[in-house]
Amino acid sequence: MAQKKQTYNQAIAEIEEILEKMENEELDVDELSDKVKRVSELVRFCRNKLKNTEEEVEKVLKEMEE
Amino acid sequence: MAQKKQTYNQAIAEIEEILEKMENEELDVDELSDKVKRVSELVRFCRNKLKNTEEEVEKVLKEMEE
Amino acid sequence: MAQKKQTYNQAIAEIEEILEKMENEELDVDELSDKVKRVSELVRFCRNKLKNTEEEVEKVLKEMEE
Amino acid sequence: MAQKKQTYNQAIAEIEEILEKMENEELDVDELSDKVKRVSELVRFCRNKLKNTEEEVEKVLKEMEE
Amino acid sequence: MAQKKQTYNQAIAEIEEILEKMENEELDVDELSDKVKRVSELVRFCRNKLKNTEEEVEKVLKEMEE
Amino acid sequence: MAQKKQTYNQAIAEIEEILEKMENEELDVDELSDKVKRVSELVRFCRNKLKNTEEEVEKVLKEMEE
Amino acid sequence: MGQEAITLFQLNQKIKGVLDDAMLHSIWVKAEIGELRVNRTGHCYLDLIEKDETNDQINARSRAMIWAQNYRMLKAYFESTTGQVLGAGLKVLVKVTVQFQEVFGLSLIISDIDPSYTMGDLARKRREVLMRLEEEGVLEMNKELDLPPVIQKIAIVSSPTAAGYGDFINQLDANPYGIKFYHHLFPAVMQGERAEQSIAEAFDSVFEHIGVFDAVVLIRGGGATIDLLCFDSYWVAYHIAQFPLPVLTGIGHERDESVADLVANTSLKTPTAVAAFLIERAGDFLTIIDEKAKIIAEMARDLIQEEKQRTEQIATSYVPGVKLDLQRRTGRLERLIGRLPLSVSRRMGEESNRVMRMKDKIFDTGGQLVKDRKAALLRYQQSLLLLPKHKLSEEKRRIGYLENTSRLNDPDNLLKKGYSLTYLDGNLVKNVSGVKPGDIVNTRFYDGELLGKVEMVKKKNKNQNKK
Repeated sequence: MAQKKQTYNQAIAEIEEILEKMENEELDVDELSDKVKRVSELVRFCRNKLKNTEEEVEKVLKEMEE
Repeated sequence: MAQKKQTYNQAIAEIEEILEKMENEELDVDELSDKVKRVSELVRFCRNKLKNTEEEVEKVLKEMEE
Repeated sequence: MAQKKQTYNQAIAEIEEILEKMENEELDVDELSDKVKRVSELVRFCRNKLKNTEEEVEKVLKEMEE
Repeated sequence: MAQKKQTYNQAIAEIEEILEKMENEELDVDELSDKVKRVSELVRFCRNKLKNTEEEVEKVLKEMEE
Repeated sequence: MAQKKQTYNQAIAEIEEILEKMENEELDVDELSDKVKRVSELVRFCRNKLKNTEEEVEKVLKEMEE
Repeated sequence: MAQKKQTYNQAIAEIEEILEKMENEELDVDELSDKVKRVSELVRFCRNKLKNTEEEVEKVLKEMEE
Repeated sequence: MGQEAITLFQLNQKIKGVLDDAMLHSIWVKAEIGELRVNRTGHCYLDLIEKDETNDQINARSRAMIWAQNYRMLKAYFESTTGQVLGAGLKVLVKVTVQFQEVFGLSLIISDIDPSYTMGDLARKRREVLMRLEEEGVLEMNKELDLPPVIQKIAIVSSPTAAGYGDFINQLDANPYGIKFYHHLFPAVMQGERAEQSIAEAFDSVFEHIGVFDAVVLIRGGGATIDLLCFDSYWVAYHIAQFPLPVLTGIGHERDESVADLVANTSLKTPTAVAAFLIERAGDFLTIIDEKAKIIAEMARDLIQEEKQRTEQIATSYVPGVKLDLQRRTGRLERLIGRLPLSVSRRMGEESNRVMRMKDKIFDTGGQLVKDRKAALLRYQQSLLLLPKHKLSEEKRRIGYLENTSRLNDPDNLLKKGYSLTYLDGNLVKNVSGVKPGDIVNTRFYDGELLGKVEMVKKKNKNQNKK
């Protein structure tokens, strides 16, 4: 699962790294499914983060209002 | 049978090595049937590996693509 | 009969050596029939070896194709 | 008659020795007929040897072709 | 008559010795007829010897040809 | 008459001795005439000897030729 | 007391009379607008001031007004030319007529305004601000900050009452991608004299919560009003430039970019544009991620397919390979075997010929040997035929010679030739010295003898006797 601190930048960097490896044919069949899983996680992480409300952030913002 | 730790790449490399030896006639007849067995095992191992990898990857991708 | 440890390649090498000696007239009449017998044994050994190998290989290949 | 242990090569060598002596006129008339007899024996021995060898070889070759 | 042990070569040597003496006129009239007889005997001995040898050789060769 | 044991050579030697004496005029007329008679006898002896020898030789040679 | 006094009205009449006499009509005056307000009827009342360049102290001040009808015209002209709201803080070049009214006192009636003066002044001020920021090395600072791919947590510096703000919020919240934006308003006065200070304070407040936000959005809420002076101010620009988060501006200017726009990380024309930018950027990110994931998915599938093909190719290709190998080997073996009978029979044939040659040679040599011996023997035989005959004939000749020699010495032969022998007393007379006359001598001839007496003896010379 996505780490606490993972940012969009890190996620896309990781995805791009995997993509680059694939394009350079540096990716083994052995690694393939792990890497694909990883990409899937990263995509899901980004989507969640983008579309779903993070309660922590909401809370911080609310505290600020007071 | 394939060892626990064997990777797909190692298997392919081993197959190619054996095939090259075969083509260069570096292989004694005495070794031939063992080597054929070996290649056969390796091919089976590779097929399984690919099949498993494909299933895993497809599962992940389907989840991702939804 | 062929020795336990004799390899196909050794047998072929021995046949070639005897043939070459014969063709270069390095072989005595006294040795000739023994050498021809030897070649005959070696040929039988090689043929068996090839036949067995072929059978083994066929078997392996059939297994693989299933 | 040929001795048990006589080889074809020894026989040929003896014939050649006698021939050489004859050609160099080192051979007495008294010895001549004995020597000629000897050569005759040797030649017969050689021919037999050749014939036997040929038969053996033929046999071996026939076996080999089967 | 020729002695038992006389060889062809000895006979020839004796003939030559006598003839040489004759040529060098070292031979008395008194000895002459004895010596002529002697040579005659020797020649006959040699002829026989040659004839026998020839026959023997011929015989051997004929046997050999068969 | 010629003595039994007299040889041709002795006869010739005697003739020559007499002739030498004659030439050296060591003989007077009386001896001379005796000596001449002696020579005559000796000559006859020699001739006979020669004749006999010749006949013997002829005989031997004829035998030899046969 | 007791002094003659005039009424205020009289005094003001006098002042009015002096001023009228001074003919202070249509004079172009440079001044700064200190304050400006418009009353219900549309007349505009201003405070014109002049400050000391060095200490900002007010050197001069005068009230001024523009009649409502004139004001509407001038304002539109000025604002459309300069892009600035005619208001406090601006330096203006105005055409005035000095008017003194007894009730209101001194007032400057503005009849015209030259916008180009104001524009020059503003431009100069802006240049000064930019130069200062550059000298301080902060001009590009905010621009150098990386703009995150997704700006999701937004600090908004704006006026809460402004319509622009509300639109901005609505636009963000209703984005078509369903992206959740977090935003918090840091209220600030966006126009007027207090604006500069208020904006700077708002940025300070954002700074206190800097960890929460991805970026600061500075948007101006004012609809038609275009009071942008504060955005050219040094302090606002200074705050923006040095701010550790990227600042996006949507101030809504028509003409030149404000200094705030120049130093901001990203400047857009309007709050709407900023909202659209943020939405598109996040949306793009989503799209990029999806696309890359899709490419990876395709590549993964391709890789698997390729490897499958490769494996299957190996699986199918090495079978013929092995068979070919075995065939090759079989062929090689059979070729070797094929060489055997030929080389054996060649070898055997050679040996057989060799033995045959030897046999023939023995025959020839043996025959020759016997022949040579026979010939030698024949030669001896021939010698034997010749040599004794030769010897015998020689001996014969020799005997003949000896006989002849002997015969020559036979005295009988001498007698026959006429020689004779004389004997005395039986002895041969060889000389006359032993003979004396009277001796009886016997003389022999070849055919007989004579007896006689010696009558006389005659002796010859010795010389003659030698024969």
